[in-house]
Amino acid sequence: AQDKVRLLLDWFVNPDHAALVIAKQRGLFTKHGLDVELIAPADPNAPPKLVAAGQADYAVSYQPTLQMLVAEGLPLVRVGVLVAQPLNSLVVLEDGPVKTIADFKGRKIGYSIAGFEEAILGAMLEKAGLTLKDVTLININFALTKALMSKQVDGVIGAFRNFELNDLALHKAQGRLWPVEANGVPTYDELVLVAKRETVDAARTKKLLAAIAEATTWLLANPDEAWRLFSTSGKELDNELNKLAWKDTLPLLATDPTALDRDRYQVFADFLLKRRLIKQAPPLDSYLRPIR
Amino acid sequence: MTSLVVAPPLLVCRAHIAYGDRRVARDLSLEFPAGRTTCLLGRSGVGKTSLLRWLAGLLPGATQAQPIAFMAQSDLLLPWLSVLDNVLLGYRLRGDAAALRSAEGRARALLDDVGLAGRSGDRPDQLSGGMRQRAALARTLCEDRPVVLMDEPFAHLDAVTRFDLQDLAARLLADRTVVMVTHDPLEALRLGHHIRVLSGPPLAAGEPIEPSGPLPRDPADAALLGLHARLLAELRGQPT
Amino acid sequence: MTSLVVAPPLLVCRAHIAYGDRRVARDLSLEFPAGRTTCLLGRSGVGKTSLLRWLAGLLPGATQAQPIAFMAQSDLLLPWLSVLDNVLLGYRLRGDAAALRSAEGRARALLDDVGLAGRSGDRPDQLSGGMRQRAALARTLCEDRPVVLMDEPFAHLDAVTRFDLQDLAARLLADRTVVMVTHDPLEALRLGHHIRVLSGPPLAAGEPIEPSGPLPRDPADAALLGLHARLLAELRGQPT
Amino acid sequence: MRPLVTAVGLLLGWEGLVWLTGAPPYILPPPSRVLTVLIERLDLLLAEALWTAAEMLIGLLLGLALGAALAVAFAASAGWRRWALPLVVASQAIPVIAIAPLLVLWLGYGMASKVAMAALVIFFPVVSTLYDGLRRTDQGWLDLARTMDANPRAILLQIRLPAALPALASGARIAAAVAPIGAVIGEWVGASAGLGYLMTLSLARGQTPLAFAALVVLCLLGLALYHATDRAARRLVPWQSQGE
Amino acid sequence: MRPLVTAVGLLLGWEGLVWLTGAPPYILPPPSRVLTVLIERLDLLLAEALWTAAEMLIGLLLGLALGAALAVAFAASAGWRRWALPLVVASQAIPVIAIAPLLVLWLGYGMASKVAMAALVIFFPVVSTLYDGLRRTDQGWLDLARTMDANPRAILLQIRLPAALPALASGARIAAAVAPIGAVIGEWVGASAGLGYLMTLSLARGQTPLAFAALVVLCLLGLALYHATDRAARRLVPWQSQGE
Ligand SMILES: Nc1ncnc2c1ncn2[C@@H]1O[C@H](COP(=O)(O)OP(=O)(O)OP(=O)(O)O)[C@@H](O)[C@H]1O
Ligand SMILES: Nc1ncnc2c1ncn2[C@@H]1O[C@H](COP(=O)(O)OP(=O)(O)OP(=O)(O)O)[C@@H](O)[C@H]1O
Ligand SMILES: [Mg+2]
Ligand SMILES: [Mg+2]
Repeated sequence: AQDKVRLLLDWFVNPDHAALVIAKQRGLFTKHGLDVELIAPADPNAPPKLVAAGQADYAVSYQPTLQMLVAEGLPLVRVGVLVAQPLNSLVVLEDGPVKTIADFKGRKIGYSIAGFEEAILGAMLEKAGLTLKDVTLININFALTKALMSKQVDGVIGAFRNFELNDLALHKAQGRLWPVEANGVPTYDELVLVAKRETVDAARTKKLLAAIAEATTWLLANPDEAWRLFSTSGKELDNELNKLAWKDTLPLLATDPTALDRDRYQVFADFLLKRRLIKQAPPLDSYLRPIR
Repeated sequence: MTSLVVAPPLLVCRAHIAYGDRRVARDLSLEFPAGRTTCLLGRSGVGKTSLLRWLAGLLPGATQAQPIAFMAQSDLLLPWLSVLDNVLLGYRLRGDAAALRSAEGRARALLDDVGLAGRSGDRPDQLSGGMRQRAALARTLCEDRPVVLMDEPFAHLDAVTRFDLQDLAARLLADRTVVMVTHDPLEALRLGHHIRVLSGPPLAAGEPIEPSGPLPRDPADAALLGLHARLLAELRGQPT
Repeated sequence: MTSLVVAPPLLVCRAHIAYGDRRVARDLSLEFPAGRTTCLLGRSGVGKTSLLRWLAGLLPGATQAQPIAFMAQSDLLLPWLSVLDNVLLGYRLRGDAAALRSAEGRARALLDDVGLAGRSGDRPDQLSGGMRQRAALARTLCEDRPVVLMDEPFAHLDAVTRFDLQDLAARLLADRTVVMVTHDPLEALRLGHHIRVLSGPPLAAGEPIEPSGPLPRDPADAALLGLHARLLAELRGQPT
Repeated sequence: MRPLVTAVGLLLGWEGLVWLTGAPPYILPPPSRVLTVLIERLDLLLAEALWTAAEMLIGLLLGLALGAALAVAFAASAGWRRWALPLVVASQAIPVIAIAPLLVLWLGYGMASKVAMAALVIFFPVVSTLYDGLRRTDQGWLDLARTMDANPRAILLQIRLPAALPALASGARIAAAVAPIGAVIGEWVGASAGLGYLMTLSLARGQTPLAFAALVVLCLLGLALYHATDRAARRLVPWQSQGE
Repeated sequence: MRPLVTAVGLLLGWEGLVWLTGAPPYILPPPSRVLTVLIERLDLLLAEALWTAAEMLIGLLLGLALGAALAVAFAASAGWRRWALPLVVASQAIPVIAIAPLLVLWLGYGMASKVAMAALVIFFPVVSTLYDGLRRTDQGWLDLARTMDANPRAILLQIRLPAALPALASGARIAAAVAPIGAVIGEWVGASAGLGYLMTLSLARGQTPLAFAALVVLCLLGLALYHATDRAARRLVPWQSQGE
C-alpha cells in the first residue's frame, strides 16, 4: 500500500517547486512507496503552522521563517532543502536614479514582509553607510514590479532573483539587482522542507528526499522535457514568466536535498538575534534533523 | 354558534392610564355587566380607545383575564394573507388544526354575511376601506369569544350596510359581554343594553342609560329619540 | 381666507377605472358644478374612493387640471413631523418660504378650530384616531385650494365634534368646488348643494338631489327628513 | 438589448478611465486587451468560474439559512441576543488571515472551509436586516395577536416574520452582492481552483489582463446572482409595491 | 456590569473551544495567553488601534455619505440607476488584490488609499438598504404629495427620505459592523501601521498571541462602533418603536 503524504507548498505552484512537481509527474514518489498530495495555500505563513498542528506531514517554508517560528515555540524541524541559497534581493530599475545602494539616501523602498525584510534592508543599507532612517519604507504588499514600474518606489526588497527581473523584462523594463547575501546579510536556505518535531518519520522522509533528489537530477539533465512536463501539470503554469523563470531557477535547485550546513543556521540565528527578530536562539539540534 | 363559556362581567378597578406625562384616567372604576352589550360614547380624544385597550390587557398594569375578541379602530388586516386567512387569523395563531378546519366554514359564512363572499381570496390591499372594515368585523365575530371589545366597528360603512351589520352583530353577540365604542348615538341606542357617555380628562363615565326593548332596537322609536337628545347633550358636556 | 382663483367645475368625461381585471367604472361621465359642494353617497365598495382619486388625477389615464386639496380615507399624517408641520406639509413641499411663513398663522388658527390647539407640537402617534382625522382635516383646509376633495372626512368624530367641524368646513369651503364622500345621509343633507348617490358596478351616479337652503342646513328641518328617507331608499337600491 | 448597451457603455467608460488616468496596462489593462484574453481563454475562465459560482451559491444559501435562523433566535430570545449578538458583530471584524488556519484545522482543505469562509461574509447582512425588521413590527398587529392568545412562537412566525420579509429581501440583496467576494476570500483559505485563485496567480505572474478577465467574469457572476436574488426578493413580498 | 459578565462568558467559551477542538496555541491561542499579551503590549496595541480606529471612522463617515448620496441618486434618476447601479454591485466583487495597485497609483501610499478601500467595503450596505427603503414609500403619502403639487425633488427629500430612515439605520448598522474589516483590508493596500498590519506582522513571526490580542482589540473597536451607530440609528427614527 502507498504511504499517504500531504505536502503543503509555500505558495501557488511555481518553478521553485520544480523538483516536487516533476517527482510527482514522473511517478518518482510512487516508486518510493509514497502517495504525495501537493497543496497550494495563498498565505505563505500558514503551512508551517498547519504542519505543526498535524494538518499536513511536510511544508515548504523559508529558513528565516522557520527560525522565527521555532523561536516562538512551534514544534518544527527542518528535514530537507529545495533551494540552498537566498533568492531574495534588492531590485531597482536599470534606468532609474539609483546606481549603488548608497544612492538610496532620501528615497523610497518597497517591502512586503514586515519585520524580516526591514531587517535585511537595514543590514544592506548599513553596509553601504546608510541607515533605515535615511530611506522611506513603504509596504507594497507583494506588488513588486507594479510599484517599481509605476515609479511609486525607487527600489524593492523581497524580489526573487529568478522571477522579478524576468517579470520586468516581460514588461520591457530592465532591472538592476543586489543579492542580499553579497551585501551584508548572512547566507541562508531560501526553501526548506519542514515537519513536525514529535511525529517526523525518518524512514519516510528519507524516501521523500530520495525521490526529490532523483527528480532534480533528471530535470537538470532534461530541462526542456521537464519544462513540458511541469507546464502541463497544472493550470496556468504555461506562461512566459514561468518559462523564463524556469531557466533561471534550475541552477538554483539543491541537487542534494538532504544537505545541511549547520553553521549557516548558527550565523543566521545570530543575525536574527542582533536584528531583534527573535528574543533567544533555540539550540540548533532542536530544529535541525539531518536525514541520512 | 353559541359559545360554551358563560360570559363574565368586566371590571375596571382603580385603573390608572397614562402615556408618559399625559394622564388619561386616574383611579377609574367601572363595571361592564356580564352577557350585555355596553356602548361607549365620548368626545374625540377622551380615552375610549385607551379604556378598550385597558380592558383587552394591552396597557401596562392591565391584565387580560378571559378570552376576548378585540376589534381595533384600524382594521389591522395582514397584507400577506388573503381575506379568508385574515378572518381565520386567531385560529391560525393558536395553531389548533382541528379548530382551524372547523372554523373555516363559519368564516366563509361570515364573509358572506358581511358581503364579501366573492372576495375571500383577495389580498386586503385590493379592498375598499369599508370592505376592509367588514373583513375585520368578520374576523372579530369569527373568534367566537365570550367577551368582545369593538372600537368604532362600523365607522366606514354606508348607512344601509351599517344597518344590516348592526343586526348581524346584535344576533351573533347576544349573551356575550360586549363593549362597543361608537360615535353614532343612534347606533348606541340600537345596539346597547347600556350606554355610557365618557367625559374627561380625567376619564369618567356618566350614569348608565338603559333604553328598554330587545336588541336591535328600532331607531324610529319615539322613546329612543328622547334619549338621543339626552346623549347629545351629555356629549356636549351639559348633562340633562 | 378667500382664494383668489375662481373655483372651476370638475368634469369626468367617459372615464374608465379598473384595477387589473376588476372594472370599477366604464364610460363614466359626470359633472361637479363650480363653486358648489357635491356630496357623494354610495354602498361600500361601489367606487367612491376610486372616483375621488380619479378626480385628483391619481389614477392611470386621469389628469389633475387645477390645484386641489385632497383628503384621503386614511389620515396620511407623516409620523416624523409634528402636527403643525403636518398641517403645513403642502407649503413645505412646495418650498416657497414666504408662503410657508404666512401660512403658519392660519395653520395654528385651524388647529385651534379643530380643537388641537394644545397639540400642535405632538407627533401624530401621540394622537387618538379622531384627533388624527382632525389634523388631516386642518391640513386639507390649510391648503386653501379652489377645488377640495374629501373622502369620509368626519368618519372618526363624535357627533358633537362632527357637527362643529361640519360648520367649520361649510364656512371655509364656501364658493369652492368641493366633492365630499360621506356615509352619513344627514351629513350630506347638511353640507351638500348637490347630493348624488352612486351605484354600481359599473359605477353610475343617480340624479342630483338639491335640497334648498343655505349651508350648513339644519338637520332638524322637516323637508330634509323626507330627503333622508329618499337617500336611504336610493342607497338600498330602490329609487323612489 | 439594454444590457448590451450598458455593457458597451461601461467598456467605453473603462477605456476612457485608462486613457484619462494613464494607468499602465500592467496595473489597469485596457478593456480591448482584457476582452481579447477573455475570448482566448474562455474555456479556462468558465471552468474556474464554475468553481467560484458553486462556492457563491452554496455560501449564499448557507448564509441565508444561518442568517435567518440567527435573526429569528435574536428576536425570540434575550439570551441569544445578549450572548450571541456581540459574537456575530465581532465575527465581521475577523480577517481571513487569522481564521484560515483554524478553518483548515476544523474543516480540512476541501470545499467546506471555503464555503464556511464565504458564508461568514455573506450571513451578516441577512441577520442584521432581518433582525431589524423583526423588531419593527407594527404594534397594532402584535396587540391583536396577543388578544388572540397567540404564543410568542406563533407571533414570531406568523406575524413578525412575514412582516419582516421586505427587510429580509433587503438583506438578501446585499448578501448576493457580497457573495462573489465571499467566495474569493474563501478561496484564499487554500484553493487550487476558482476565479480568485486564478486572479491571485495571474497577478503574481504579471498576467494582469488575464486577472482582469477573471475579474470581469466574477463581476458578471455577481451581477447575475444579484439580479436573480432581486427578482426572488420581489416575489417574496408581492403585497408591497416596489418601484423600479 | 452586564458587558463584563458577557465578556467573561465569552472568554470561558473561547477557552472551552480551545480545549474541545485541541487547537494548538500557534493557531488558536488560549484566551489566558492572549490576555497576558494584551496587557503586556497594551501601549503598542493602543497605538496601532488609533490608526485603525481613524481609518474605520473616516471610512464609515465617507461610506455613509457616499452611500446615502448614491442611493438618493438611484431613487431620483433612472439614468443613474441604469448606468451606476451595475457598477456599484460589481464593485463589491472586486478583491483588494486587484484594486490595490490602482488605488496606490491614484492616491499614493498615504491614508487616502486605505480610507478609499475601507469606504468601498462600507458604502454598499448603505446604498442598498437606503435605496430599498426609498422605493418602498407608502403610496398614500406619494399620492398626497402629488396632489400638493410637490416636485419630485421635494417628494424625495421630504417624504421618501425620512420614510426610508429606518432602512438607512439598518444599513448603517451593517456598515458599522463591517467597518473594522474595511479598515484592515484598507491596510492591506500597503500600510506600516494599524491593527491589520500588526496582525499580519505577528502572524508572520509566529507571534500568534499578539495577533489575536490585536484581533480582540479590533473586535472591541468594532463592537463599540456598532453600538454607537445603533444608538445614533435609534435616535434617527424616534417615531418608530424598536424592541431591544
Ligand atoms: N388597489 C386595488 N386593487 C384592486 N382592487 C381595488 C383596489 N382599490 C380598490 N379596489 C376595488 O375597487 C372597488 C371600488 O373601491 P373603492 O375604494 O373605490 O370603494 P369605495 O366606494 O370607496 O368603498 P368604501 O365605502 O368601502 O370606502 C372595490 O371593489 C375594491 O375592491
Ligand atoms: N401612544 C400614545 N402616546 C401618547 N399619548 C397618547 C397615545 N395614545 C393616545 N394618547 C392620548 O391619550 C388620550 C386618549 O386617547 P384615545 O385614543 O384613548 O382617545 P379616544 O377616546 O379613543 O379618541 P377618538 O375618538 O379620537 O378615537 C388622547 O389625548 C391621546 O392624545
Ligand atoms: Mg379611539
Ligand atoms: Mg372609500
